[in-house]
Amino acid sequence: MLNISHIYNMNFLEKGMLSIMPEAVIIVFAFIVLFLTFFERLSKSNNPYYLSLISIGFSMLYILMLSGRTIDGFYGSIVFNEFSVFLFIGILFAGFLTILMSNNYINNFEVPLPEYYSLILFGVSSMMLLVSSNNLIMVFLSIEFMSITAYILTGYLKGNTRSTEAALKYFVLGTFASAFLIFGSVFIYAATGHLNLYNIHYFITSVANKGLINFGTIKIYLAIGLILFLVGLAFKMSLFPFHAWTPDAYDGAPTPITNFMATGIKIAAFAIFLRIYSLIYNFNIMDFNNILWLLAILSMTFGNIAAIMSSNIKRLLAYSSIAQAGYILIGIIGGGYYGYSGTLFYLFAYIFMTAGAFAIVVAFENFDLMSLDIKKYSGIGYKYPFVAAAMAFFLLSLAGIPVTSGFMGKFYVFSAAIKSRYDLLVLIALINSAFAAFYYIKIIVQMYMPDKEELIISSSNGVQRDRGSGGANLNKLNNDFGVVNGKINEGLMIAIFICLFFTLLMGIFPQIFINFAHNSINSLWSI
Amino acid sequence: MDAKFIITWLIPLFPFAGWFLWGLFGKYFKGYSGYIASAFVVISFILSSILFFIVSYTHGFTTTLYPWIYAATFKVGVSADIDRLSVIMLVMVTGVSALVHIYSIGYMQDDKGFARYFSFLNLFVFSMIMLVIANNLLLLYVFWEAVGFCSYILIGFWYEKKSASDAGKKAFIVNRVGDFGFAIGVFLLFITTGTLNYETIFKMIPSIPTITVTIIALLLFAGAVGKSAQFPLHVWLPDAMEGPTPVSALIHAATMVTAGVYMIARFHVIFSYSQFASEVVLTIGTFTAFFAAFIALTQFDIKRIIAYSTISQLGYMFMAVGIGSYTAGMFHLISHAVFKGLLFLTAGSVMHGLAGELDLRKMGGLYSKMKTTAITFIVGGLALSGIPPFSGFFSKDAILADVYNKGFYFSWVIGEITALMTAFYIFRVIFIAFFGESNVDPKLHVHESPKIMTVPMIILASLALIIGFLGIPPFNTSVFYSFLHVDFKNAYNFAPFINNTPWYILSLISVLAGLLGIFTAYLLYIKKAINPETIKNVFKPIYTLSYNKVYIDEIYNFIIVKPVLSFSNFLWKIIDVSIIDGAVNGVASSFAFFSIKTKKIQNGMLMSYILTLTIGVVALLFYFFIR
Amino acid sequence: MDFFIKYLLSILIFFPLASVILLLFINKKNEGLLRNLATILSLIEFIFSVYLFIYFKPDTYKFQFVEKFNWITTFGASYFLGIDGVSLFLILLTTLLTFVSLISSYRYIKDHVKEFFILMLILETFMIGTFASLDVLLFYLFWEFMLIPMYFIIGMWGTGRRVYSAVKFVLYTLSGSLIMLFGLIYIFILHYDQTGYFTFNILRLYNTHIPLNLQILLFIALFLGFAIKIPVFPFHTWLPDAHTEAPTAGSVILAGVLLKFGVYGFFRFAMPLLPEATLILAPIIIIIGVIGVLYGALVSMVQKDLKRLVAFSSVSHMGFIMLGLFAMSAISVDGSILQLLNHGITTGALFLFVGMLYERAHTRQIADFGGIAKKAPILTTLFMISVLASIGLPGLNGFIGEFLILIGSFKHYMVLTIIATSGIIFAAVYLLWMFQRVMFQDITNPQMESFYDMNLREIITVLPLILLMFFIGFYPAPFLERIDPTVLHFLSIIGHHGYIHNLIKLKTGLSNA
Amino acid sequence: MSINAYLIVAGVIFCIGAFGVLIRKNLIIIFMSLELMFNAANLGLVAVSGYLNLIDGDIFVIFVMVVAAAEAAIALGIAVAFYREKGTVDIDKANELKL
Repeated sequence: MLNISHIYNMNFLEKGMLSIMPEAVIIVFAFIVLFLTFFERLSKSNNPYYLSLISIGFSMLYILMLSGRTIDGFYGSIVFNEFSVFLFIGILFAGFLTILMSNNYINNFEVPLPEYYSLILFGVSSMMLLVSSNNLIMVFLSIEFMSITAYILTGYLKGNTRSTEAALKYFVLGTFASAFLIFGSVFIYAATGHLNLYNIHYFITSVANKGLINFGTIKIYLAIGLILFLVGLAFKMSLFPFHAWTPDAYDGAPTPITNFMATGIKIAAFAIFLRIYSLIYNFNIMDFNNILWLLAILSMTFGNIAAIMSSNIKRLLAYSSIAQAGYILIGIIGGGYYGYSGTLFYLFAYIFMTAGAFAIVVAFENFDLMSLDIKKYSGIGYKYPFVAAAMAFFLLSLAGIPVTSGFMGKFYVFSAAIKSRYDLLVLIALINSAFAAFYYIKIIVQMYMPDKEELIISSSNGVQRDRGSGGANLNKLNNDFGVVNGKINEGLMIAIFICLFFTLLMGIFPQIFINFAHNSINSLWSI
Repeated sequence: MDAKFIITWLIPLFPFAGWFLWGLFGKYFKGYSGYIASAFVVISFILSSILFFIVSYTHGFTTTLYPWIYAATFKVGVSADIDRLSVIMLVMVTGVSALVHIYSIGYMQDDKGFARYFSFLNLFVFSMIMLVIANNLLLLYVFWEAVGFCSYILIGFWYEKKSASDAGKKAFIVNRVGDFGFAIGVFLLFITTGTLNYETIFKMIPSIPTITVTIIALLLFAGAVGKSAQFPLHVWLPDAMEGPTPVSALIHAATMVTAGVYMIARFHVIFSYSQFASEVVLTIGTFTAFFAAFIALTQFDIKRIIAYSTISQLGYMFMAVGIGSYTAGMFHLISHAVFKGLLFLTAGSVMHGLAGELDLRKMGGLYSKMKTTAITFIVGGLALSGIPPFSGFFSKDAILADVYNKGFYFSWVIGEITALMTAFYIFRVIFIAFFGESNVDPKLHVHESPKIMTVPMIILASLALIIGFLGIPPFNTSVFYSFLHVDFKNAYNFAPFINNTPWYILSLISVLAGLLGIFTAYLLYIKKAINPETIKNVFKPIYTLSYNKVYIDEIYNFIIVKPVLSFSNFLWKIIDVSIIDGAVNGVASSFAFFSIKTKKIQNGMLMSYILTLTIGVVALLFYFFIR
Repeated sequence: MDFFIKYLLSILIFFPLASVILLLFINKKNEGLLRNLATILSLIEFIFSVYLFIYFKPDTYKFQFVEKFNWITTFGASYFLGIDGVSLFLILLTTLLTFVSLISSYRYIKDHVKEFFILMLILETFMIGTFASLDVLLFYLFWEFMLIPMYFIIGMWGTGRRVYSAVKFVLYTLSGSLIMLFGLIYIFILHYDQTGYFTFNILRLYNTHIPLNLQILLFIALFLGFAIKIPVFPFHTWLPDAHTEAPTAGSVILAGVLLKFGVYGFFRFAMPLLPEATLILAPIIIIIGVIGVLYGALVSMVQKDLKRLVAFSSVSHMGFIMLGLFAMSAISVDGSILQLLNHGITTGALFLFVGMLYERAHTRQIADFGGIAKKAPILTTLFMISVLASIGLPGLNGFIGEFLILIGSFKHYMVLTIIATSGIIFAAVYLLWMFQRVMFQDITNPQMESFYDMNLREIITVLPLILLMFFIGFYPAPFLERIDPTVLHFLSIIGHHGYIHNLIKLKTGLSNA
Repeated sequence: MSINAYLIVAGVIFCIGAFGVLIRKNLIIIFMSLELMFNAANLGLVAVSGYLNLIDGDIFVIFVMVVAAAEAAIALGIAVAFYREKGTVDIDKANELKL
C-alpha cells in the first residue's frame, strides 16, 4: 500500500536515482560506446562489442546489490522490486545474447558498429524502464523509447531494401499502435483521474467496493481506455489481430535484432501488461478475460497454422513466436498466484529457447547469407553435429517436449489455467501444440534426414523464392548441403551454451526459477 | 518319490530326451540316432508294460510332476492320472511307435533329414504319451495341440514339395478349427465347475443342468471331430498322406487320430450324461464311416485309400462311443491301430520297392516279387474287412452287435453296408496291386524291403491275428471287456440293451457282407467277369462324385477361403489404407491447405496490415458495446 | 552392496546415460569399439536389472525399491521411483530387448553408428524411467521424451518412406499424449481442490474422488493417450508404417517395449484413477479390443510385406491383451500382464528374424522368398519356434497368456471371448501361410541360392528370447507368482468404490475362490 | 459542459487520423495522420486534466509532444531511406516481405 503523500515528503531524488541505477549504468555505457564513433581506430575493432557486454555485467551487478529491496522513485512513477529484478535479469540476458550474436554478423555489413551496440544498450535500458515503470506517462515514454530504438535497429542495414522495408512497416504500424496506447491512457485517465498505476488500482478498488465499477461513464471510459491500451500492448506482444508486423519485421531485420525483438521487447511488453492487468484482474471489469481468452486462442491457432507452411526459418520462428505469445497469455488469463508466476517462468524460459534458435540461425547466416530457406538446412545435422543438436533441442523446447524448459513453462501455465477452470482454453492450446510440433519437426527432418522424399505435406509450398538477407544469389541454392563451410565464433558458441544450459536446467530442475518467480509475484502487489 | 512316480514320468522322459538330442545334435549322431531313438521308445514301451501290470494288479493312481500355472483362482499342475484306460493306451502307443521307429530306420535311411525325422517322431511320442496320461483338461488340450503340431511338421517333412507343406498347413489349420470348439468347451467347463481336474469335474457333472453338459460335450466333440478327421473336418487326413509313410502309419492311423475317441472315452461321464450329444456322436460316426468308405471305393492312390478307410473305421469307433459301449470302441481302437498300422507299413514297403510309386494303375503282380509284404498286407486287409479270425472281425462285430442290440438299427444297416464296401475297396487294392498282370514301369527293379522293415510288419501281422482273441464273443464276457470295463462303471447308462440277438447271427451277417465285398472285388479285378469300366459308366454320376471326394475341398474353398481372403483385402485396402489412414493424412493436408490460405493475410501490403489492426480494435470495442 | 540395492532403480535409469557420456568421447570413426562397448554396457545394464528380479519379494503387492526425493516442491512433484510385480518384468523386458537389439544391429547399422548406439541407450533410460516412476509428472517426462530418440531411429536409419513414418509416429503419439496430459493435470488439480495441497504422487492421487460424468470425460482423455500407444483398433495406422520402415532394432524396441506403455498406462493410471468410468466403459473397450483381434488377424492375412504382417499381427495380439485387462477378472488380468511379456519376447524375436532375412535378401516381400529352409536350417528352426509362440502353440509362452486371458474373460463376456478365440485360428492361418511361403517349398528366386545360415552372433541374439519362450511355456510360475499379488491389489483398488465393490469381488473371484 | 464533449472531439480527430493512415498511400501523409492521432490524444489529456484540475495530464502532453517530434525524425529518416531505394514514397511499393 503506497501512500503518495509520504513519498512527496521525503527526499525523492536519491531514491529515484537508486531506483533506476541498473538502467542508468547501461545508459551511461551506451553513451560511452556511442562516443567511440569519434575515434576511428577504436570504433573499427571489437571494442564496442566488449564494452556493451561489460555494461550488461555491471548492470547485473547492481541488480544483485539492490535485489530484495523495494524502491520507488520519481514520485512513484518508477518502482524497483523483485518483480522488476526478475524481468531485469531476463531482459539483460536477452540483450546479452543479442550482443553476443551480433558480433560476427554485423561485421558482414558496412555499417558503423558503435551506434549499433549503443542502440542495443539503449533498447535494453528502455525495456528495463518499461518493466519498472509505474505510471502511464512512464509506460508510454519507455515504450516509445524502446520502439524507436527497435525501428532504427530494424532498418539498420543501410542499402538493404528488405531491412528498410521492415523498418518502414514496423514504424508505421508501431506508431499507429502506440497512438492507440496513448489514447487509451487518455480514457483511463479520464475514468480514474490518475496516471499512477497504483493510484488507478486504488481508485478502481474503492469504486468496485462501492459497486459502481460497471456503472455510467466510468465504465465506458475504463472499458474504452483498457481496450485501446490493450491494443497498444498487444501490438508489442504480437497477439493475433495486431500481429501483422511480426513476420515482416522479423524477416527483414538483421537476425540479432530479430532475436532482440522476439525476446526483449516481447518480455517487456508482457511484463508491463501483466503488471497493469493484475491491478484490475480481481474485479473482472466487463469480463475482460473473455477478450484475452479469444486473443490467446486466435494467436496460437493463427501462429501455428501459418507457420506450418513457412519455408523461411525467420518467418517460421516469427509465426511460432505469435503462437508462443498465445500460450503465455494463457498464464495471465489463468491469473492468480500460479498464473502470474507461471507467466514469468514461461517468459524466462522463452527467452532462452528463442534466443538459442536465433543464435543458430545467425550462425548459419554467417556461413552463408542465403541459408534462410529451411531446405538449405538439409544435412547440417551431420556437418555440424553439435550446433544441429542444439537447434533440435531448442525446437523441441519450443514444441514443448519434456526435459526442456518449454514443457515446464507450458505445464505451469496450463495447470494454472485449469486451476481457475479454463478447461476448453487449455484443451485447445494442447491440441494446438500437438500440430505445432509438426513444423518444428519439419526443420529437424531437414537437418537430420535429408532426402528427396515427401513429407505428409509436400514441402513444396507456394513461395519458393530465396529470401536471403544479402543480395539474391540463386545459383548458390542449388548445391544440396546448403551450408558452406565455416566455423562458429566463440561469441555465438557462448550464447548457444548459455541458452542450452538454461533450457535444460529449467526443464529438469525448475524449482529455483519457480521460487524466484514466486518472490517476484509476491512483490507485485507490494508496490 | 515312489516307484510309480518315477516309472510314470520316465515314460515320457525318454522320447522327450530323444527329441532334444536329435534336434540339437542330430548331425553328430548320423545314422545311430535312429537306433537310439527306437531304443528310447522301446524302453518307454517296456516301462509302460510294467505300469500296465502294476495297474492291472493294483489300482490306478495320480501323480504330480510340478505345479504348472497358478494364477489367482486358476490352478493347474502337470500331473498324470494312471488308470486302466490310460495304461492300455500307453502300451498301444508306445508299442506301435516302437515298431514304427524300427521300421523307419530302414525306410528313411538315406534321407538327409534323418535325425530331424527321428527328433520329431520322438516329440510326437512324448506328446502322445502326455496326452494319454494327462489328468486335467488344460494338459490334455496342450498336448492335444502338440500332437497336432507334430503331425503338421511331419506331414510337411519334405517341405520342398509344395503339396507337402500345403498338406501340413491344412492339417494344422483344420485341427485348429476343431480345437477352437474344444477350447470354448474347456472355458465353459471351467466357469461351470471352477476346475479343470478330471475327477472333480466328473463328480460335479450330475449337479450341472443337462443343457450345459450337452453344450460342453458337443464343443469337446468338435475337437474330436477335428483331431479324428470326422465328417465336416475330415479333409486334412487324405492330404496328410504327403508325409513319410511310417508317419502315416503311426500318427494318421494308429495313435493321434484315435485321440478323439480316447478323449470321449475319457470323458464318458460327460458324454453319457447328455444323450443328445451322444446321439450326435453316433450320427456323425455313422455318416463318416459310410461316406469315407464310399470315397475310398474309386481312388487310385493306395495311401489315400487306406487313409479314407481309417476315417471310416474311426467312424465305427465313434458309433461305439456314441451308443455308450466305450469298451467296444476302445477295443476297436486297439485292434484298428494294429491292422491299420500294418496296412500302412506294408503300403510303405510297396512304395519302397517301387521307388515311391503310389498309383494302383502302375502296380500289379507284385505278389511274386515281394512275398512278405504281400502276405502281411493281405493279413491286414482281411483284418480290415472283418474276416475271422483276424482282430478286425472281433472288434468290429463287438461294435455292430452293440449297435444292433441297443436298437440303433439304421446305424447298424449303414455299418453293415460299410463293412461290405470296406472289404471291397481293400481287396480291390490287393487284387490290383499284388495279382493280375504287372503294369510296373519295367525300368525299375522291384525288390523286397530289408529285414528291419519287414520284421515290424510281421510282428504287427501276428498281433493282428492274436489280439482279436482278447475279445472273443460274446464281448461282454471277454478278457478285454472285463479288464477295461471297470473304468467306465460310473458312465451314465443312457442306451440300455433292448434286445439281445445272439452274437453269432450278427457276426454271420457281417462276415457274409465282408465276403461279398471280397467276392465282388474278385469278380471285377481277377476274373474280369465284369469290366470295371462298364460299371463306371453305368453309375457315372455316383462314380464321379466318389472319385472327386464329393467335392468337399472345392466347396470349402468356395464358401470359406475365398470370401475370407477378399474380405480381408477389403479391410486392408479400403478400411485401413483409404478410410482410417486417409482421414489421418487428410487432417494433415487440410492443415497445409489452411496454412496457405491463412498466410494470405500476410500479403505484405501495409494497407491490409493496418486494416487488420483497425478491424481488431473495432471488433474489441464492438464486443464491449454489445455486451 | 546394500547401497547398490537401495538405489538400484536410479542406477538402472541413469547407467545408460552414463554410458552415453562415455560413448561421446569415442571417435566416431572407431565403429567396432563403439559397437562392442555399447553392447557390453547394455549387457551390464541387463545384469543389474536381474538383481532387481533376485531381490524382489514375490509375495506382496507393495512397491519395492522405493526411492523418493523432492523435485518440484511447488507442485508436490517428486523423484519417486518404485516397482511392483508388473513393472518389474517390464523393466527386465526392456533391458533384455535393448541388449538384444543392440547386438542385432551390428551389421544392419552401417552409417552414423555412434549416433545410433547413443540414441538407443538414451531410449533405454527413458523407457526404464517410465516404468519405474510413481510420480505422474516424472512419468510424463519420461513418457513423452521417449518419442524423440525413437523418432530419430526411425527417421535416420529407416527404409522406404522413413521420414513419413517417423513424423507420423511422433505426431500421432504426441497428440494422444498431450490430451492425456490434459486429463492428468485435471486430476491433479481436482486433488488439489479437495485436499488443498499439490501432489503428483500417484498413490495419493488414487484417493481423488471424481464425479462420474467427469470421470468418463477424463477417462476418454487418458484413453486417447494410451490407446494410440497400444495401439487400439481405429488408432493403429501409425504402427504398420513405423514398424515397417524402422530398422530392425527400432522395430524390436517399438514392438517389444513401446507398445507396452499403453497397457501399462491403463494399468497404472487410467483404471485405478478413474475406477467407475473404467467399469462403465469396460464393455465398449473390450468390444474395440475384440474388433482389433479379428481386424489385425484378417488384415495381416493379406499382407505382402513381412514386417507389415508382423506389425498387424501385434495389433491383433494387443486386442487380446485389452480384452484380458478390461475383463477385470484376476485370471484374465494376470494373463494380460503375462501376455505383455510374451508379446514383447515373441514379436521382438519375429522382427529380429525378419531383419536377418532382410539383411540377406534385401527384400521384405514374401513373394521373393521361398525355400530358405534348405539353405538355413538353424534360422528355420528358431524362426519356426517364434512363429509358433506367436500362434500360441502350447508349450510356448504365447499359449499361457492367451489361455489365461480367454478363460478369465469368458465368464463375464462370453460371446466376445468366443469371437476373440476365433482369432487363434486366423493367427495360425496367416503365420503358417507366411512361414510356408518364406521358408518352405522350393527356391524360385535365384538370389536365394546365396542365402547363408545364422552366424554365432545372430544365434546369441535370439537365443535368450527362444529360451524364455520355452521357459515361460513350461514353467510360468515364477512370473505369475510375482504378478498375481499386484493384480489382486490393482483389482481391489478399482473395487474400493461404493456400490461396485461387491461386483468386483465377484469378478476377481476373491469371494468364490 | 461535461468532459464528454472534449473526448468526443478528440475521438473524432483520432478517427480522422486513423482513416488517414488507413487510406492514404503516400508515406508523408501517413506520418502526418499519425501526428494527428497523437495530437488528438493530447487534446484529450489537456481536456481531462483541465477538467479534473490535475497537473500530470499536462505533463503527459509535453512528453507526448517530445516523443512525437522524435518519431517524426525517425519517420523522415526511414522515408528518405525508402525513397533512396524505391524512388518513391508510395507504401504499396513496400511489398517485398510477404507471406
